[in-house]
Amino acid sequence: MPLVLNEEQNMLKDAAKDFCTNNTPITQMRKLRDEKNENGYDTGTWQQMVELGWTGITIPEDFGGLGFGYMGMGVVMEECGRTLTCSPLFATAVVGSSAILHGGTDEQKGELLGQIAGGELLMALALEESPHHNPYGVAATAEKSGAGYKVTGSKKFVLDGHIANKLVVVARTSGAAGDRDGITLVLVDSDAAGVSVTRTIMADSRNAANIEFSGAEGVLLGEEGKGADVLDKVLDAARILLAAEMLGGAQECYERTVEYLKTREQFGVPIGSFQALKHRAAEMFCEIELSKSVVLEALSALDEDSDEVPELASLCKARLNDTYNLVSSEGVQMHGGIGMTDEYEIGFFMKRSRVCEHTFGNSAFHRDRYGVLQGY
Amino acid sequence: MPLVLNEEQNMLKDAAKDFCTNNTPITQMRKLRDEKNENGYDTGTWQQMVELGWTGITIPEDFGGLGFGYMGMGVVMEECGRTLTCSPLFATAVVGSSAILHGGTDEQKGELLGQIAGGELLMALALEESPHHNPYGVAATAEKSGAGYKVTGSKKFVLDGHIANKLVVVARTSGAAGDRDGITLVLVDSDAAGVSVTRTIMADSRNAANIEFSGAEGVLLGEEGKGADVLDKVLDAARILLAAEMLGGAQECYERTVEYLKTREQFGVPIGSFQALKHRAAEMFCEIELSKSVVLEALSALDEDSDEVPELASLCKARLNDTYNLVSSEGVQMHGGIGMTDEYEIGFFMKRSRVCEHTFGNSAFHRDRYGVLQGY
Amino acid sequence: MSNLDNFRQETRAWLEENCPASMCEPAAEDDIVGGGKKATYKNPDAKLWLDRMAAKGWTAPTWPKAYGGGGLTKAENLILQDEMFRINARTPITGMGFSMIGPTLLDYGTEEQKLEHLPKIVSGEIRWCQGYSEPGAGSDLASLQTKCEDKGDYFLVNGQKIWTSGAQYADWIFTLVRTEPQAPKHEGISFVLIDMDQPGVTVKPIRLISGNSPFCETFFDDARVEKHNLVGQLNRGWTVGKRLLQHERSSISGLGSAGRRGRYDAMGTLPDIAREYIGLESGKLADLSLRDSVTRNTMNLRAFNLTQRRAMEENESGGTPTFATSMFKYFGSENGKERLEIQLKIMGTQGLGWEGDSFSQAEHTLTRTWLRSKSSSIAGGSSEIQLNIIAKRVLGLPD
Amino acid sequence: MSNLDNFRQETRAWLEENCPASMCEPAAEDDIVGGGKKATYKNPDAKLWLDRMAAKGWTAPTWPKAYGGGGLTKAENLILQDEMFRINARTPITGMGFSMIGPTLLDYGTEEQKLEHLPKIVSGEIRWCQGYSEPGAGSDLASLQTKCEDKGDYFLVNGQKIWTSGAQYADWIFTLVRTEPQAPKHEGISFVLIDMDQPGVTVKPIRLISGNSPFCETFFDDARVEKHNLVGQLNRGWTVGKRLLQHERSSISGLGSAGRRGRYDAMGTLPDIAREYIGLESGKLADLSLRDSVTRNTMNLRAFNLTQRRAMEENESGGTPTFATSMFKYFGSENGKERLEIQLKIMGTQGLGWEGDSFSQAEHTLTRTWLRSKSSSIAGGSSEIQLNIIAKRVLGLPD
Repeated sequence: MPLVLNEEQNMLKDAAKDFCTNNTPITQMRKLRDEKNENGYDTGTWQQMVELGWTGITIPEDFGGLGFGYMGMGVVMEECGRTLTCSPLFATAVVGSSAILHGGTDEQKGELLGQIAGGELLMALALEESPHHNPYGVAATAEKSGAGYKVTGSKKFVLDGHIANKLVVVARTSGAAGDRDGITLVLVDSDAAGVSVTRTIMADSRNAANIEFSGAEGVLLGEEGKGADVLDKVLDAARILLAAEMLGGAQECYERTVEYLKTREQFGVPIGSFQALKHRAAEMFCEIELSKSVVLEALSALDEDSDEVPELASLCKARLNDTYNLVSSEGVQMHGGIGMTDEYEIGFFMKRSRVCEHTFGNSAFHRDRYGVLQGY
Repeated sequence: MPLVLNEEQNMLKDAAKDFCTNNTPITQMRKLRDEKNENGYDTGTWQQMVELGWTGITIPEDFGGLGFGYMGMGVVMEECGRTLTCSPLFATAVVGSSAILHGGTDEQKGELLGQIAGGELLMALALEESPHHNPYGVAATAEKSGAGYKVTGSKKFVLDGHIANKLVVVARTSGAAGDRDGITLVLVDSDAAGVSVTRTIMADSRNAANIEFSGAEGVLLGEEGKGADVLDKVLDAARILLAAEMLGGAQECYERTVEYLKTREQFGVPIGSFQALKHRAAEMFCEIELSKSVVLEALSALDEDSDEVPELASLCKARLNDTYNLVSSEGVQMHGGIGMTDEYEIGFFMKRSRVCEHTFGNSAFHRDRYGVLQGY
Repeated sequence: MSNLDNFRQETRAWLEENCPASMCEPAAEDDIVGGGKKATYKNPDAKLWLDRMAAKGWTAPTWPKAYGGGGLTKAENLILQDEMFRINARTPITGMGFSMIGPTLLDYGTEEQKLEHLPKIVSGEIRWCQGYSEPGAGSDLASLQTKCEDKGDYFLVNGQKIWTSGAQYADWIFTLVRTEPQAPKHEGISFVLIDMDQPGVTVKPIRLISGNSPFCETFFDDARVEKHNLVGQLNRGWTVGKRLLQHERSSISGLGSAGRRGRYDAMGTLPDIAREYIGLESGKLADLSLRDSVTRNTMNLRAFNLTQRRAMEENESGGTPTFATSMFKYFGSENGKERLEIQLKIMGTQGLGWEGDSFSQAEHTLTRTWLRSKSSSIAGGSSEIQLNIIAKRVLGLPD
Repeated sequence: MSNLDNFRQETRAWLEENCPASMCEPAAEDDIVGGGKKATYKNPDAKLWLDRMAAKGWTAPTWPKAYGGGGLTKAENLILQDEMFRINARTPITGMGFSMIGPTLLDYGTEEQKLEHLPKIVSGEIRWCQGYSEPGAGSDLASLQTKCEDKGDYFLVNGQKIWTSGAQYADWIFTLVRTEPQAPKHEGISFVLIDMDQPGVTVKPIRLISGNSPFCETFFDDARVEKHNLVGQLNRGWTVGKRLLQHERSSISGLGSAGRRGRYDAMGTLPDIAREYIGLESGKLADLSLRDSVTRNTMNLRAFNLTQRRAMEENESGGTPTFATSMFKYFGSENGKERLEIQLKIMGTQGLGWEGDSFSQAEHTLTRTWLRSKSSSIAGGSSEIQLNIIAKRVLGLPD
């Protein structure tokens, strides 16, 4: 699997960098936060992203997308990570579209993927029921009802749950919480009866929702009882693409910190001349370089639909969790007092890093999973 | 519990320091190693230790000891740790005597403790059966036979096993490996029939033995099936006193390293002027200071026979494992090439630290135990 | 019965009679009393409790009675703290008056200064804040530029301080200022006390990443300082300032009486929180990787607390403490930061809430406490500065 | 069929015909061939294999044929390595001739020097060692003092080198020496090649903590050097020497072909060893704390290997590699040291044996490998030096 970008991917990356730098600098996120924007993202910016084709990057051309693959989406996510861009891109055009792609019937694909690519449909994955990622731990139930299913249960931390038009609900048609078998994915309109959404704002100023389902009706996505097969693929794609965003954030945070070390003077010299800080900066450099490699490898694997996707997703997410955590904590510490102020942007990376860390598996979850996948 | 030494203990410490510096410097250990000394210790030195009363420090005056308590023994062990002194003191006068004290009948105490204090009896604890400390994991069996017990099984890593006159064998009269109940301590003469001892030299040039028992006869120490009650007490004393030795080793290794940082010049300045090394040295200083406190607290608790002994033993051993490991690894690294040579003594601390680490519980064992004792 | 036993009985009786019941309940963040002219008391018992304790001098138990203090010996004070702890009595008032400027004036103040300032600290009448750091003088504090000119009868101060903790609530500020611009940087600094109730002093709160504003920028624009408010000698303020920093570090690292209770224990200890959010399986925390982090941090904290006790005992037994305040500042803040990070991992997404009803009050507090904890290794001399100090002063490593 | 496919077929056929079966078995430590005049071969197949490979120039596959090398392209060499790996063929010979002085002569040597020295490296006739460090010049290599005087026709060398790896087996030594004592320290150094087979050169092995003696002290007492054995310009040897250090670091960090197999895998991978000594419970290593260490280290190693591959791909695709050899040296040796420490924890007391029958041969090897691994972050530029280089050269942080 190639570990370097091709020309097309490099062009996409440059375009994404331009767009994010000019259209979604961190000041946009601050503005959305301070204005308590009801969507949590800027609809104008989102429209521009749709026009750039970002919503269709991973969607095959047959279904109205660009068929650019996950590597293409990865470079866009990375640039969005650098500017902490708030948009429905991840929840809709990575998580949502991959759920339809892997679980949908031809008819569902034909109908929904085009809507996603066209920016008309926003989606969200309603999975978690506890504060910790636990894909097979769902207790929410789905009961057959006519042509569809009725869903009942409480979901937490549904990213973009308050703006999504359609929800992919992970529910259970048989078995008990913890079983891989018996999980069923149900597609529920968010305005259906029996759906109650409470918006929640996280420390990174992004959105998540708590959603109560009480007999809400929806349609099957994939096979009854075999939802985990689809779910695992969706989650691995989500983990890898989120890691790509985190890589962008970690790099930006790190570069800002190194720059600060060169310019901030104390004791008559730039603080970057102090060896203890130099060594810590150099160690972070190594972590980031290793992180770049695992993200590239995992994106390649996704595009090749390789058997190694699950282990690479865990390798990737665990590493980016730890690297982003380290780099953003050191970023604040090395900036000193100014790093503690809300006025300065460096602290935003720390907040974002921790929310990312707890999205779709923290490092302990992924190290455990990696070990299991490797047979130990 | 007091965290400072009283005058008597301070005097003992000064005397021990003098003795070890003059009589058992590290060159003695090297000599014993290079000459492949058959005992693994110097019998003349041992006789002097006996004359100084060290063998009787923890033995009550009624039984021919000094009744100086564990705090007293701790300061001696600490000084022995500084010079990596090889002697039967730990296996005999800490582990062995505490087994007799906690498990022995009045008759056994009367007979054996005096012999230990007088330096006539060398002892060893035959416990482990695997490469990892596992006190309740014994599978060796003890069967009642006349007035005594016949012991069968394989023991590993018996400290001083090849020189001991009497062995405290941890065996099982009922239950299965892993059960706390059913463990029985049997006192077996090392020259009894059915005892086969193979000396083993460890990386730190100290002794351990593999011992095969095939129906070897011995007498009961403590109650049948309740040996774990005595064993736990013996092990906690052993852990804490070994930690005292480790504290001495860690301090000596650390002080030599700091001294080297002050004198070794590179790039025209002492290497101790490089901030990265300074910070690492300062971090080690903190670890050592914390280590001093836990060792003192644990020794006090032993002397007071406090309920907190088990948790303090684990606190103590886990911390000293980690601190000695850190300080000795950094010691070698900071000494650079010369630290890698056998001619230089700094590497001996690294070897000793790892053997100590695996004696009576590594850090994972003790952190787990601490958590269990605290109810989580 | 010994005098101390007597003292314990009397103290116990007095506390039982005088400590209002509501003052024995756990204090929320906004229950902490800092005093001063701008103080408000949401619970009137808090004011009552303060006044009663202040009347006995027990807000500053070991300060001499001559300056309003309790005049207690160390041993008596330990008993008082014990007895307060026994009934969970709140500390009636805290702040930099008690932990920093008070002890510094006791060391370096003139009799006149002690008589003027200490009793008002004891009574809670005046609240103090600290004017040390400047935008260009953080870790390198001695490069401070706030100008203090001798105008004959008085001084005139111009410049800017930053990280003036609680300046928006304070009445007076103790500051380091430059009185001799030409001198080497450590030798032209003086330590002066400034009344903030004058037009030349402006305070602007700084919003932190935690959303709180515990710190301010404080601007001096021709602020006037009477000459008797110079502490120590002119141009020799660095000595006074450094001593005060030691008091500050003791306080941050929990070496003072605050150390008796954890600083971040709003939700209980780490094992408590883990039991609640992770649960037990066969008597062990169900997530064994997190359990390992919890035991490590908790065991380090215990070793740290034992070391604080050892430091106190070594002091009392007359031996020289062989280790410095810097160690407590360094290890205490790093251990505390680690504790909050582990807490986040334990609580998962529930520990990362910002707004909304999906989080309990305690959970909201945790998110912000976690963010605030990051300042503990920056403020009061960063961890890097503490390690420098240990390397130089304790280990004697060369510059 | 492409030329490369052709090459693969031919290579596979040749290897199958020419590689002795015993050369496809795992090599013990003393099976590794270093060549030179003093070489002995406990297995005659090893000599046969060396001679056959050398005859094709495949002991140095990418060196030009003119100097005895294989003249292969990078792509062809990858195929050769692949095919050797496929049948587990041993590398026929390794050493500093191949990894260090050879590449350096290719960069900086005169045509005459290349023709004289390279073919003898390829054939295994001459074994080389490195004379860089001195007792007073470790990390600060440029402070070296070994004196090299111009005697008209020749140079005379006096001084002492340390950490001359394998000097007891070597025939020639490449050294950095001081030719101009008055010049600034980097500007008076020259790079010379010294024939060790002369009375003026004495070698004394150094015993290490591992009990092995892979390194020596090498003393020069009026050692004679012909002038044509100066590499590069007089007093400009630092440039040559630094380039060679890069080759050394690549080699230590496993960036070269050695990276294809782990360096410490005598007993298998970490998970393999853990399965053996700890065992599985419900499919997971039974000690969950150790399991966590194993997954961390193993995952880091995988990320590291991917990064090595990325570096190669970036090189091949013409992009500038944005990260330095120093990173590989640093991370590779730290990860390797950590791996050995975890291995010790896994094996418990069984991993700490020194003498006696209670330990298997593999266990004895582990103890010593663990100790030897400590030199990986010291030799060839310590980890500290690598971090300095990254900070300066890659990050551009100021001195």
